[in-house]
Amino acid sequence: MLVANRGEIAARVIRGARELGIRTIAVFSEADRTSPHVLHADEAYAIGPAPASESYLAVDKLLDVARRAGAVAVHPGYGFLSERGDFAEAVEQAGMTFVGPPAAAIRAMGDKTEARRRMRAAGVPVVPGTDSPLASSQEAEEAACEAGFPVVLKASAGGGGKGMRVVRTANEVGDAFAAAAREAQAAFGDASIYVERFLERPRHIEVQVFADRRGNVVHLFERECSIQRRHQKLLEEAPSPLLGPGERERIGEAAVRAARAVEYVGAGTVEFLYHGGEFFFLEMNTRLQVEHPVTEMITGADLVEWQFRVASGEPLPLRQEEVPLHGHAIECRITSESPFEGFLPATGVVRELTLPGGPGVRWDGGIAVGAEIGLHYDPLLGKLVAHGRDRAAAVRRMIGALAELRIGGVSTSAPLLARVLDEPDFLAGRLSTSYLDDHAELFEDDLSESRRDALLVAAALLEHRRRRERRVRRITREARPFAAWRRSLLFGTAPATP
Amino acid sequence: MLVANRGEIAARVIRGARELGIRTIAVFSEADRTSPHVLHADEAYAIGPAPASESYLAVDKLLDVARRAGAVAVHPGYGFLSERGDFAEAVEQAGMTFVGPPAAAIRAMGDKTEARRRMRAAGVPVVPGTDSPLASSQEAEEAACEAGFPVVLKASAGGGGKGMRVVRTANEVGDAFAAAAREAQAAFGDASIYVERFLERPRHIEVQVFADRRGNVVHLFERECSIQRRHQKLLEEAPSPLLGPGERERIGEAAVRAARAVEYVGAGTVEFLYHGGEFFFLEMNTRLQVEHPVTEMITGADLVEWQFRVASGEPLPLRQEEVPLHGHAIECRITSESPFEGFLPATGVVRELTLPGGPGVRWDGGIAVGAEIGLHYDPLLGKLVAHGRDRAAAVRRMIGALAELRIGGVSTSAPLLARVLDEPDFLAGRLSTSYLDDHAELFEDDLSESRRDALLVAAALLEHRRRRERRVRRITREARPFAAWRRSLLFGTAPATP
Amino acid sequence: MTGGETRYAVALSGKQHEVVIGPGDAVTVDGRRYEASLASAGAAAGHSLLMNGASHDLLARHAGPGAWEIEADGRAFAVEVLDERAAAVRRLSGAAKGPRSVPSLKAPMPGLVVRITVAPGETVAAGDRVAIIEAMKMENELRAAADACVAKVLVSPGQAVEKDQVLVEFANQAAAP
Amino acid sequence: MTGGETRYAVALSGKQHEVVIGPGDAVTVDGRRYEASLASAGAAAGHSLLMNGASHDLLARHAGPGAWEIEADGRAFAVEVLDERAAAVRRLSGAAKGPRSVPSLKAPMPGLVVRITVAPGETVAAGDRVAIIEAMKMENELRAAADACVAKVLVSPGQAVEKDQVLVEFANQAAAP
Repeated sequence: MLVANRGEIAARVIRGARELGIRTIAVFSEADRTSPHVLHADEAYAIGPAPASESYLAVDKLLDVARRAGAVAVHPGYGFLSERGDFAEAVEQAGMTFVGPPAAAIRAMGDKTEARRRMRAAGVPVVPGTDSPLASSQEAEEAACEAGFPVVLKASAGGGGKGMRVVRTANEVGDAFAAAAREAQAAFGDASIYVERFLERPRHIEVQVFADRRGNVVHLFERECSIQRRHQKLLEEAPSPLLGPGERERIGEAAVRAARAVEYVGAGTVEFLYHGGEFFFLEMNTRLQVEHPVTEMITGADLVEWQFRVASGEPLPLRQEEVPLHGHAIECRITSESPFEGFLPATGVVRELTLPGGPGVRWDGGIAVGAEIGLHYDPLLGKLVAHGRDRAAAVRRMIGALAELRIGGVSTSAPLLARVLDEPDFLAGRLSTSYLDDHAELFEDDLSESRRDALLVAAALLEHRRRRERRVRRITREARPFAAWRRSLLFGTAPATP
Repeated sequence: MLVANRGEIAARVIRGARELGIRTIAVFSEADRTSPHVLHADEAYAIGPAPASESYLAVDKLLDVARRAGAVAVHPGYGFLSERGDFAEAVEQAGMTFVGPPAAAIRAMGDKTEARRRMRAAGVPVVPGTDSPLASSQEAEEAACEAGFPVVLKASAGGGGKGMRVVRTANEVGDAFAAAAREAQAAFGDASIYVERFLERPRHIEVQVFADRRGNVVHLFERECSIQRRHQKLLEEAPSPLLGPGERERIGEAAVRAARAVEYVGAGTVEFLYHGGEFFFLEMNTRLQVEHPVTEMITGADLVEWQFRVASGEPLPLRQEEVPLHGHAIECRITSESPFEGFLPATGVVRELTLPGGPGVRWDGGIAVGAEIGLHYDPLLGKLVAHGRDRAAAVRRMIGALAELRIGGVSTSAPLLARVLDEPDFLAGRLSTSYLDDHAELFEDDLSESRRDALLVAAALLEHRRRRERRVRRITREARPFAAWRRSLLFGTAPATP
Repeated sequence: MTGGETRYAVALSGKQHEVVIGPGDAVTVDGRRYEASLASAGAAAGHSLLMNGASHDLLARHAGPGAWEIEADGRAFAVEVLDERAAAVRRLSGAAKGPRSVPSLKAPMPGLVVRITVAPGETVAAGDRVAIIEAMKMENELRAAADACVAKVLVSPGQAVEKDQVLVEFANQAAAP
Repeated sequence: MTGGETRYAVALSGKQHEVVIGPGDAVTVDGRRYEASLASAGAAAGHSLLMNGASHDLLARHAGPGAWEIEADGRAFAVEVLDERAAAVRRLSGAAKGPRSVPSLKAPMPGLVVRITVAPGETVAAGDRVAIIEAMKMENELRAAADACVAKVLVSPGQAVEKDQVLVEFANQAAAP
C-alpha cells in the first residue's frame, strides 16, 4: 500500500496499515528524506524536490513508484491529492485500489456550488448563497447583495480556509474577490469563487460519517471545531460541549443523508455551521480529517483500519446503534507558527522534542529531533490529543500534556492553546468561530511575578556561569606558554612572557 | 502532595495529581536533579546523595521536606517505602494522609508467612509451605522436604523476585538459603526467609483490587504477568488470554476476599499462581503496581485518581457490576538491561529518545535525553503500553510501537520483547513463568539476509564517507600554509614547503 | 569568589531589575530572596530551575554578549544581563531601552511578495496595510507599526524575499517636515 | 572519484563479506546489487538507510579505526570495515578472526563482588560458576566461558569493581600442561 502523503498523516496511515499486516510504501520529497514516515515505512522512494507541485502533487511520479514497488492500493491522506477526483480515477485505472470515496463522490462534493445544490435536493439545510461559480467581481457584488451582507467568498475547489474572504460592505467585494481567486488558483489550481451568507459567530460542528460499498452508512458523532483562526482549525473536541442528545441525533442523521446523496464510500466529514439552534451544511470533506483522533478516542474505533476494511470490500464493523460514546476528547494542533506575533509562520530546526505521556494522552507527530521546518508544507508538526471521563477531565489532562510537551528550536501554537484551555468562555463551552478575535486578552503578555523572576534569575545565572567559565579558560590558556607563543608568532608580534 | 519516589511512577503520580488540581511536590537524589518527575512537579527538593538508603529511603528527610513544603499527603509510589508499615504510620503521625492502605494491612501482607496464615483462614487457596520464617538452613532443608521438592525460598519481607531461590534437591538448600537471605537483607533490611512448594510452569495471574474507607471492595479484573525472568516481570497483559468468564469471576472474588480479610483500603494487587486449573494465593502487593496501566486501558479507570479520591474519603466511583472491560492491553517493561548478554544491567547516557505514537499507544517514562542511567536504582526506564480491540490487535499494535521506539545510548529489553510478541507460543497464549527458559531460541542471533546486508552496507558507507571527509580535511589543511608551519615550529622541525 | 555576591542589571520587556547572585545558592531579585538551583536538562537548550523549590522547565539560548533568549511555557523572552559597570554606562548614555526601532518594514518570514500597497511619498497610519507576502500557501498582510511616510519601496510583486529582508523604508513622521 | 568503485572487506559476527561502493548509489554485497541511500536522522547516532527502497532505521557509532557499532531493532552489532590492502594484510597474518579471546573473566558491569567461588590452581569447566557480583540490588552469577585452569584471583568479596575490570585470570586448558 502506497501512502501518497507526508508528515503526521503519512505516519498515522503507515501505523494503521502495519497493524493489519499490510506492506507500507512511503514516498518523500528531498526535504523529507529522514522524516518519520520514511523511517517507519517498510519501503520509501524519492519523488522529487521539496515543492509539492514537483513531488507530493506529481501524479505520474506517484503512480510510477506505486507500480514499481508493486503497490495494490494508494492512501491519499488529507490535503495534496486526497480530494482530486482525477487522482482517484488514475489510481483505479492503474489497477490499484484508491483508499477513499469514488471519484464521482469526490467531484460532487469538491465542487462546492454543485454540492450545495445536491444537499438542498437531499433535504440537508444549506446557507443562503450562490449555486454556481461567479464569473467576475461584478457578479460577486450582485450575488453578495442578494444573499445579504455580511457574506463570505469561497473557493469552489476549496477547503481549509484557503481562498476565503469575509466581506461586510459592497465596496469591499472587488478586492476580496481578487485575493480569494488568487489564493484559490495557487492552492487548488482553480480560481472559481462562490458566495454565501456569512453567519456571525457561528459554531463549526462537523460529523464523521463512514459508508461501506454495500450501502451501509453510519455516523460516529460530531466534532466541535469552533476554535479557528482565519478558518484554520486550532483545537477540536468530541463530542460538542453544548449539543443535546436530540440535536446530536438530528445533525448525525443529516450528515448520513448528505453522504447517501452522493453515494459515498469510506471516511468523510460533513461540516455544518451551527447558529442560533439551526445548523447549515457547509461542505463535505471527502477524506480522513486532521482531527479524526478525537472521534477515535470517544468511540474506540480505528478509522484508518475502517478505511482499509471498507476499501477491501468488507462491511462496516458496527451498526449505528452499536457505535459507543465514551467520555470526551480534545485535540490541539501543534503548528510551526508564532501565535503571539500574528501567527507568522515559524521556521527552524527541531532541537528538542519531549513528548508527554501517561493515561489518555496521544501524540500523532510528523517530526523528529533534527527535522528542518521550512515553508514548503503545511505548518502542522503534530497533534496532541487527550481523553478524559468528561470535558473537564479532558481539559485538565490536555493542560498537563501541553506543559510536558517541549519542542525546542521552532515556535509553536502550543502556548496559545494552553491559554485557551484555561479561559472561562472556553471552559463554559461558549465557543464560536470568532472566539479568538473575541478574546484578544489571550495574546497579551501576562507573566506572573514568580515566572518573571525565574526568567531573570535563569538569565543572570547563565551569564554569571558563562563569564566564570570564560575566566577559567583564559587562566588555563595563560598557564600554557605555547598557546600565547604560537599566537604571537603567527601575528608577528613578540612572544608574551609566559 | 509529596511523591516519595522517582522515575516513571513519580511522573505518573504527579500527572494524576495535577489533573485533580493538587499541588505536587517532588523529591530527588543528586542523581535525579533533572529527571522528568523534577521537571513536571510544581516543586522539587533535594533529599541527598544517589544511594536510596540516603535519599528515597530516608524517612526523616522525606518527612522534613513534606513539612517544610506544607504537604498534606504523601504518595509512596511502588518500591522504596511503599510497603513499609512504619512509613505509613510516620506519615499519618506527622498529620498527613498516606495515599495507601493502613499500616496494619501493609504489615499483615508484608509478612509473607503471616499473610499465608490469614489467607488460609479467609478461605483463599494458598500454596503448601511454611507459615513462619526459617531460623536456619537446617530448618529450611526440613521444611523443604515437607512441602515437597521442588521448593522456592522467599524473603518474608519481599516481593519482586529479590531474595528468591528455587531449589530442586535437598543438598542445594544450604547455598540457596544463604544467598536468598543475603539478598533479602540487602533489599529489604530483613533476612527472614520462608519456603513454599514450587509449582512447575505456573502462570502468574494477579487481580487488581480497590477498596474505599467505607468497606466497599471491587476488583478490576486480572492481569497475566507470566513472562518473567528470575521472577521479574517483563511483559504484562489484561485480561489474561486464557481465563474463561467463570474463572475470571472466581479469581476476582478470591482477591476481594483477600482484601477484605486485612481490612484493605486503596489500590492493591492480589497475586496468584495458576496451575492446572487451580489458583493459589502468592502474595498481596499493598500499593499501586508497575503494570497498573494495562488495567487502566481495559477499564478506562484512572487508578491514581481513584487512589486520591479514596484517600480523601470518597467512595469508590464504580460498583463491581459497573466496571467495564474493553478490548485487551499489553505492557512492555523497557529496562536498561542487555537481554542478549544474560540480562546484564546496562548503563550509559540516553542520547536519543524517539517515542511511538498514534492510537492506543501509551508511554509512561522516567527518562529524557541526557539522562544518565546508572546502577543506583531499578533498571525500569519506562513502560510501553498498547491497547487493541482484542489480544491480536493489541499485539500487532505493540510490535509496531516497539519498532518505532528508539532509545540510543543504553541497551534495553525492547528487542527481546519484540521477539516474544512474534513467537507462536506467546501468540497462542501458551504462557508460564518458565516461558523464557523454555524459549532459548528467542536469544539466538537470527539476522535476515536483508538486515545483515543493511548492516554491512551502513558500515561500509559510513567508513567510506569518513575516509573521504578525512581526505578533504587533509587537503584543506595542506592548502593553508600557516597550519603546517605552525605545527612544525612548535615541534622544532623545519617548516614544510606549503 | 563563589561565596561572594555579584550584582547584575537584568532587562526583560523593557524593564530593568536588579539580580544579586550569591552568596552560595542565594539569589535576590529586586530585593526578593530565593534559593536557586539551575541545571542543564535534555539534549540542547533545556534547563531546570528550582527557585525556593518551585520547578521551572526552561529552554535557554545564548543570543549575543549578555543576551539570552529564554523560553518558558513555549514562549520566548529576550533577557539582557549587564554587570554593574555596563549598566551604569548604559544609564549615562540613555540607551537603556535597547536599540531604536529601524524605520523600515522587514519580511517576517521567507515568502513571495504578492503586492505592495503603498508608494514612495505616501503617508501611512499605524495599522495600515503595506504589503502582502505569501508563505505556506497563505497570504499574510503586513501592516505599518506606526504613522510614517513611505521613503522607498525595495521589492516588487512576484519577488521571493528572505526573512528580515527590508521591503519598504519609511521616514519617521517625527523626522518628516 | 564518486563515479568509481571502492571495495571493502566488511566483517560481521566473525564472517567477512565483500562490499563494493559505487558507481553512484550502487552498492554490491557479495555480489548482490542494491541502490543504497544513507542519511543521518535524529539527534545523535540515528541513520536512515534505504536499500532498493527497503527502509532501515539504524543507530551508528564510530568505535575505532574501521570499527562501527550499528544498532538495528535495538540490538547492537560490531562491524569492521577494512579496505582491500588492509584486508589482504590481515589475511596473510592469519588474524582475520579479530583479536584472540583473553583468558580472563572481566566484570560485565560495575558492582560489588559478593563471592569468588574458585581458587588459583582449580580447574573449571565451561558454565561453572566463577563469581557473584551484585549490581542493581540483584546478584549476578558469572560463569566460565570455556574449560580453563584458574591462574589468579584479583579481587575479593566486598570489593567494588569497575566495568571490564579483570576478576580472575585463567590459563587456557590448551596452554596448561
